[in-house]
Amino acid sequence: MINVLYFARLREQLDTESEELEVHPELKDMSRLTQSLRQRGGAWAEVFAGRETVLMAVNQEVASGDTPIKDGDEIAYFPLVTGG
Amino acid sequence: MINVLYFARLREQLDTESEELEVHPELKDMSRLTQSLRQRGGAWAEVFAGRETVLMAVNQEVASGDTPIKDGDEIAYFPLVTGG
Amino acid sequence: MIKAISVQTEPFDTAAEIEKLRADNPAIGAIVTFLGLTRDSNAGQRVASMTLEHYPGMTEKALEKILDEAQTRWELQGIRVVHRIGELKPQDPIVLVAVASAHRGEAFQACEFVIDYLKTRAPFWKKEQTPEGSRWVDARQSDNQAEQRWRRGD
Amino acid sequence: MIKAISVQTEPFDTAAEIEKLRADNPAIGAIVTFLGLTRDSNAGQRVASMTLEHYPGMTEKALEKILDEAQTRWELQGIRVVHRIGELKPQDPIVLVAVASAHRGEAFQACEFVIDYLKTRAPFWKKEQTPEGSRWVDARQSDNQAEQRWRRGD
Repeated sequence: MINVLYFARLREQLDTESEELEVHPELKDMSRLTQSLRQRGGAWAEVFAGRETVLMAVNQEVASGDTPIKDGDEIAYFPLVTGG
Repeated sequence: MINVLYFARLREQLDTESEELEVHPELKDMSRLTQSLRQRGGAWAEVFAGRETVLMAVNQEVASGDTPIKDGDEIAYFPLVTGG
Repeated sequence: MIKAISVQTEPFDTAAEIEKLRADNPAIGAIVTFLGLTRDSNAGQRVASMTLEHYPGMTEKALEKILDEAQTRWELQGIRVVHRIGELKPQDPIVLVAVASAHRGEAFQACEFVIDYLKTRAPFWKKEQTPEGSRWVDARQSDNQAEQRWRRGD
Repeated sequence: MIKAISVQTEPFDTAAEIEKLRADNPAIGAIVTFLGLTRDSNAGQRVASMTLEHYPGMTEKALEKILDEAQTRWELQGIRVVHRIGELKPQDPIVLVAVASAHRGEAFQACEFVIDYLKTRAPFWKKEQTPEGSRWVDARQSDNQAEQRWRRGD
């Protein structure tokens, strides 16, 4: 299982704070996971359409499309940061 | 009369904190005044020999050799500043 | 070098943070602090209040990395970062970055570096409450440019 | 813009100075402060204490000019400068420069500008007491270079 977290605007748009997902062999990296989320359609298709920057983290480190995913990982999706 | 002030290292070297001087026609600008001080000899010749930077002010504004002197002026000589 | 990071809902005490940084270290000649405050308007609209969300765990890691990077770039005696989360009103302090070093040049540069990186790399998000409803604050192009000044060949 | 200059023998209260700068101004988004402290060594020698002399009257005028120049260069909400004179011990605060503005870039630049100019243009002189007697501190070439960064075509 992997735990997927959504923050800020994304959390509201997807109406989801977190979810647990099974690790399939097809979800071997972040770009595959993002693709599968986009395929859910509706708000998911919209958020992951690539119009707005969506940042990703794996185990609390910034990740990119080719960052691999393994069982037990904590994944996060979030918009550009605006703190400080 | 003009009031001449000496600060910091200069004050100690010249053993003078301030003095009042008559305004002569010959002391028309700061370079003339400096020259006359140097001609006193001893520590005065040393301080105003030009080996170390001596800054000058007329009426509390930074001055240069050609800054004119008039009756009632407050003149100051001091080393490079080291505050902050 | 002493590093301290705090992410908290409670207000912080700027003077106390500076004191902790100075504490008993006579090698410190300069302390530069950046204090970020909530303004009452943004992008031309009145802001009544603001809510700050963050990613617990990742925030601390991201800040730690930024401080480590500052430490490799400059000779520093200490850095303290405090960032508030939750609801904030105009004039409330949001963030404090305090940097101590022997000389001022390093302290100024490291302090500005830390806040520039924090603004673009630490997972905090602001939501503003305005008379026309609430809105998520957009990332600023100027913050991106500020960060890029510090980029090296890597 | 609010300007405040103080040259004093008494210690100052950094937090109180920041409070006075913030006071009731919700347009302020950034406050950058520089705090200069007495170190216990200089140029490789132990410093037991330090005496700060200045030129009363000219000091205030020189600081006023520096603040005016900062105000013409950046959009600021306020600047406060406090400089101590008399005898100081290691770890004692010597000088505080606090600058407020809407955004951080201006506040950082103006704060560094003010301290760089103060170091080369305000008539203060330091005399250090060391185990080998007292000595007047020499002006630093690095302070001169720091000042020159800000020079314009004029």
